[in-house]
Amino acid sequence: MESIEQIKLRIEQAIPGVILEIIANGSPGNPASIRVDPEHALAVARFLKDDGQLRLDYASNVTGVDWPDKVAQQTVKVLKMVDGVEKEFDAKVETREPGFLEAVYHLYSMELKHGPLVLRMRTGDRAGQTHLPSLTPLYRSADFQEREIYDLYGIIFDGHPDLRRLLMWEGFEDHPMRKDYAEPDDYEFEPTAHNQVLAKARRHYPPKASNG
Amino acid sequence: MADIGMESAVGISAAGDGAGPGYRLLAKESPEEEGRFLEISMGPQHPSTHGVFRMDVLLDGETVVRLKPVFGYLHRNHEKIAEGTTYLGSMPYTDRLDYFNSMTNNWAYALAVEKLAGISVPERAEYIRVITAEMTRLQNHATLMGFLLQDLGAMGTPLMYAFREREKILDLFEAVSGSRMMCNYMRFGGCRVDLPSGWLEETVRLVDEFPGFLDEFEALLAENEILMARLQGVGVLSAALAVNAGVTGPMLRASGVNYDIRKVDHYGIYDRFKFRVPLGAHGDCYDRLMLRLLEMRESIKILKQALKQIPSGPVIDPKVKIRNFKPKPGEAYGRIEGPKWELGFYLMSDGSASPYRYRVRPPSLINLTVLEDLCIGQKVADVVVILGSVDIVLGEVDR
Amino acid sequence: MINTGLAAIFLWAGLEQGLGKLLDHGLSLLPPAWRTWATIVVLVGVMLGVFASLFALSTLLERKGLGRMQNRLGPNRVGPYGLLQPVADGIKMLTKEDIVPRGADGVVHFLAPLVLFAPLTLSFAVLPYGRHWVPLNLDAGLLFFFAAGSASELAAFMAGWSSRNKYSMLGGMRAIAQMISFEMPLVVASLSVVMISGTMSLAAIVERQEAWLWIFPKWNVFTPWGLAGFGLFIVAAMAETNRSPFDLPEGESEIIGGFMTEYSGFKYAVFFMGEYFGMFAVSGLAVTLFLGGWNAPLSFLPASFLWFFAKLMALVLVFIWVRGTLPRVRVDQLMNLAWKYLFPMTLLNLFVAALWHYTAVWRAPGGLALRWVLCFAAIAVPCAVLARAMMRSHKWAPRVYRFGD
Amino acid sequence: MFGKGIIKGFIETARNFAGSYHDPARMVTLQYPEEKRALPENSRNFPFLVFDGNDPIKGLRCVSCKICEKECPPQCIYIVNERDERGKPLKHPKIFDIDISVCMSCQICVEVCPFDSIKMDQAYELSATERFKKLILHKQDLAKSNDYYHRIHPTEADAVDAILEAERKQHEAKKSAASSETPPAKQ
Repeated sequence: MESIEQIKLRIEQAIPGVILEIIANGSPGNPASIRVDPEHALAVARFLKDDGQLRLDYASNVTGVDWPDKVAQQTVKVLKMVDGVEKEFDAKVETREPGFLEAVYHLYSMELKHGPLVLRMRTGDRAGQTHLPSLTPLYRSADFQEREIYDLYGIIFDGHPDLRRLLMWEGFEDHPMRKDYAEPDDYEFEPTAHNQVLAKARRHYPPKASNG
Repeated sequence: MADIGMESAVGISAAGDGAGPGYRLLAKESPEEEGRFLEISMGPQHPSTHGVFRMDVLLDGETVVRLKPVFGYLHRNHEKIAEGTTYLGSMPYTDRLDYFNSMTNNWAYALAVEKLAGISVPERAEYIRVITAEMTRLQNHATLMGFLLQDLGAMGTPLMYAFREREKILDLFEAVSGSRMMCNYMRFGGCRVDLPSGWLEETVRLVDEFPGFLDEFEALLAENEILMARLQGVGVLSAALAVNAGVTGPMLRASGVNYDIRKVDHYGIYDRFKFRVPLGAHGDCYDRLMLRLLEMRESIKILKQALKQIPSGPVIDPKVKIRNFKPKPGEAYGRIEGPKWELGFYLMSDGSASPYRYRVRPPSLINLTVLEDLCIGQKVADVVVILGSVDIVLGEVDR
Repeated sequence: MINTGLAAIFLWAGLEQGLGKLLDHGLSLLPPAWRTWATIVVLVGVMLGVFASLFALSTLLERKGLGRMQNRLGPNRVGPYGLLQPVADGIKMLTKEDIVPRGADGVVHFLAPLVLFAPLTLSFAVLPYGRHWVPLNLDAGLLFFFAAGSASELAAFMAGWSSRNKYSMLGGMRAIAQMISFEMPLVVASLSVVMISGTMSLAAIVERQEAWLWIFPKWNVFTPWGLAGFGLFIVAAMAETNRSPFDLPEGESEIIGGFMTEYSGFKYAVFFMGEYFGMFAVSGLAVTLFLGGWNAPLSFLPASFLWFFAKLMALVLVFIWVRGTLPRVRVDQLMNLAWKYLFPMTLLNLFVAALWHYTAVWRAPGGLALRWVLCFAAIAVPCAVLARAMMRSHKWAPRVYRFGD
Repeated sequence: MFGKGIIKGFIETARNFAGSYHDPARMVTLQYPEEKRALPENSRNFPFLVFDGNDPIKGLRCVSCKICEKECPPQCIYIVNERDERGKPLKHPKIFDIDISVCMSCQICVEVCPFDSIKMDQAYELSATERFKKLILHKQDLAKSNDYYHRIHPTEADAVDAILEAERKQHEAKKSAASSETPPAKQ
């Protein structure tokens, strides 16, 4: 397979207006990935699938990743006018990097037996703008996996033919694989010897009032 | 390759739905056809759904008009558990994914972690991995054939023969790993313990005797007219749809696509062995069944070579830490050709002791994508056969 | 060893005749008004007892035999060698809770096992068990047998419909389609015997087979039409009694329990027993029509009803063997088998029987061999051709696989 | 020929029927509980604690470092340190519980234990009617002697003993070296 930079160049030539970014992989020997903007994702995937040299006809693994909001505290020098004189002050600034949800596609070629090319898409944020285009019209194998991402992460795939929850039941509200998911306290505990579970059980079954 | 996939996914509309994709019942929507269809819920308690799996089947007489698989009865969020525990701590959980093939599950996970952290595996450990993986393939395929015949109504005879042979393999697994099914044997950078003394000789004997069992199975089944009538032409999966739907393993090769990860990725030391990949031409249930029989014969070839070549030496890289194992930030995707199909692990490290993202590519689930396409137009008796030939394990489907 | 065996057989034959005489004598002592009723009570009691114990024996044999075929031990915990297993099963069945689904039609649900069971026991009445041992020697015994036996279709449908369960419904529908379809080849296959024997009385049919070729018997099965008829009859009988590989109405891997899904406890036991009784009944008929009934397999041995039961049990063992080996056929294939294969073949068999009958005048040396070849070819060749055509049309064939590297 | 496959099948089942009477390789069934299989040496079920000497509680090798508690994937181990009068933790467990209805026999506690004090048992007839009283094993239920360990895992136990012996010798050598070195330093 060509190098990822070459692929990126060729995609950019083929699809005008596409925004691509190569995301490096810290782990040695493992491939870097290409980030695609959601508007052009379907076109990019179609290109990768139909291109004679790539023929990435097989979407092996489709998964989501949750990146919560990053809160970083930085100390910045701030100039302030104090008594008419400009002075430098240290000030703590909280920068809040908004989180996002990511969908990762591992594309292989069964015809030419190469791969993987890792394709990523990111949502705007984790609450309101969680729409991404579905690649199911191109890759049938993404069908259940996108449903699973919708179920567990809450990414809404536009263009998916049958976007329902896959593993959790209909009517379940949260998305369990998100990093900030809190387990609901709604099931029966079997208190075991372990202190964590015992503490949980104590929370769940509060000690009865003495008058009861 | 055309996008056949989608057309058949919404192909329900051809059966008179008209509402396009969705999850509504035709019978209730069109009053003039009310009562024409019978909706039955196969599972979660059904003798042939191989676990707590449910299919919402709409029948016209005995012919399947629509089939929607329903998952999640065994969902335990394995991925979430793994993201909260150490890298090593997930290893015993991988046993419980596809509990027939814990050895290969272990290997796939170990392979992904080794890729992520750049660990090399000693020679002897690689051979042990190949031997155990191929033995896993033998017992998995044997039991699959037994279960499929059980679904066909063969009253357990082939199943019992398969179990008889599986028993011998599981005894060997217990001797090496301590447990028959939940082996938890592979470690990052090798295997947990060395083979006990005498184990290789036992294995050689088993491998020598195994073809006898295959002959017996073949005599019992391969030319049986009822079997051919029940399986040939049932659940035909075209090569184009199989590739598009990400179907892998023997099911893909039954459709005639030559794609075996042992040959494509050469993971482990598979490039040292001579073996062939059997390919089907029709993509029906019979091909899927017979391909497994042929794959077992190829596995025996691999086993014979591996048992002859296995060197002595250490079985684990001693530099790999058991505790406080913290790979550098990065991500890796490791996959192997499991007995059932491509099992992949996608790992993302943020430098801490537990993975930031731990994802199992659940091949059982993905191969079920085409279940509806295979079943529409077939009889209700074929549904269980097709499901049996897909060969799922619910521990992996629902994770 | 052989001598003692022979002696035992002769002794038994003598006893059997004596027993019959004794019974006759005992009955004749009663006042004439009571005689009929006493006969009925004795006969019904004896037959129910005999067939119930045969049922117990064959469930045990089935479980043991299947176990051995599957390299298991089979039941071996209750009593010596597990011999008391049927008793334990019976106690378990009787003490289980009887569950009736809330939406079920109570009356029909209750009646279905009875409707299955009663006609089947009726059909036992016309079977000739031994010489003069025919409980109800009707002139049209065969007709009566089929008339009584076909009531079980109604029972299966009653059970399937009244349970108000979709699986039961499917099972009931399958049962009624299957039983009606296979009734045809079953009847036509027995017609050939009626044609040759010229009687519909089952006892008379057995007596017609009491001829010997040197020491070997001349049963119907030892003629080309009889052999073919017997094979077709057994296949149809398997389907008629819902035995594997035609156990679609209760095909438990597909539709759970079929029409028996919603039955439990004693009602289920009655269904179960009815299935075995059906098997005994058709096997008994097969023995009567083709295997010479009570006649001994060698000319110097005495006739006895033991031969009848021995042949019956041998057929039951064949049923068990089939069950341990073959997978189930599909519902459309089953219908194809009945209407496109068995039915035309049984019709053809009638002609073959006629051919056999009219060539009996060929007395020339080698005539018998020629008749055999001719008649056998007349039935076997169309059978093979039709089978091959069926396989061809569906493209069913063993396959050769290619390999990739 | 039509029917050939079916007939082959019949022959096969008949062969197995006959074979089940004379071929022991075909009959793998064991008549449990009358017959029991000899477990292979590596066989594992639930963990136990090894003690040296005669006193099951005092001789425990466990120093209550809680590594196993932390590493246990299903979190079935519960350890509380013994403390002296002043509340200083001692190197001895006061409570050591394993909930075997939660334990999944993965052997990770054994692998992470630096003191070779927790090992895998082979006992498997553990069914009980009491979930909390019988299936939570306490220190005294878990403690089993080194001899027992040698009985069930002879090879492994020998290796462990050799390692412990080497460590002890090293430790003693260091101690004696230290004691032989200290006097001159005092002078």
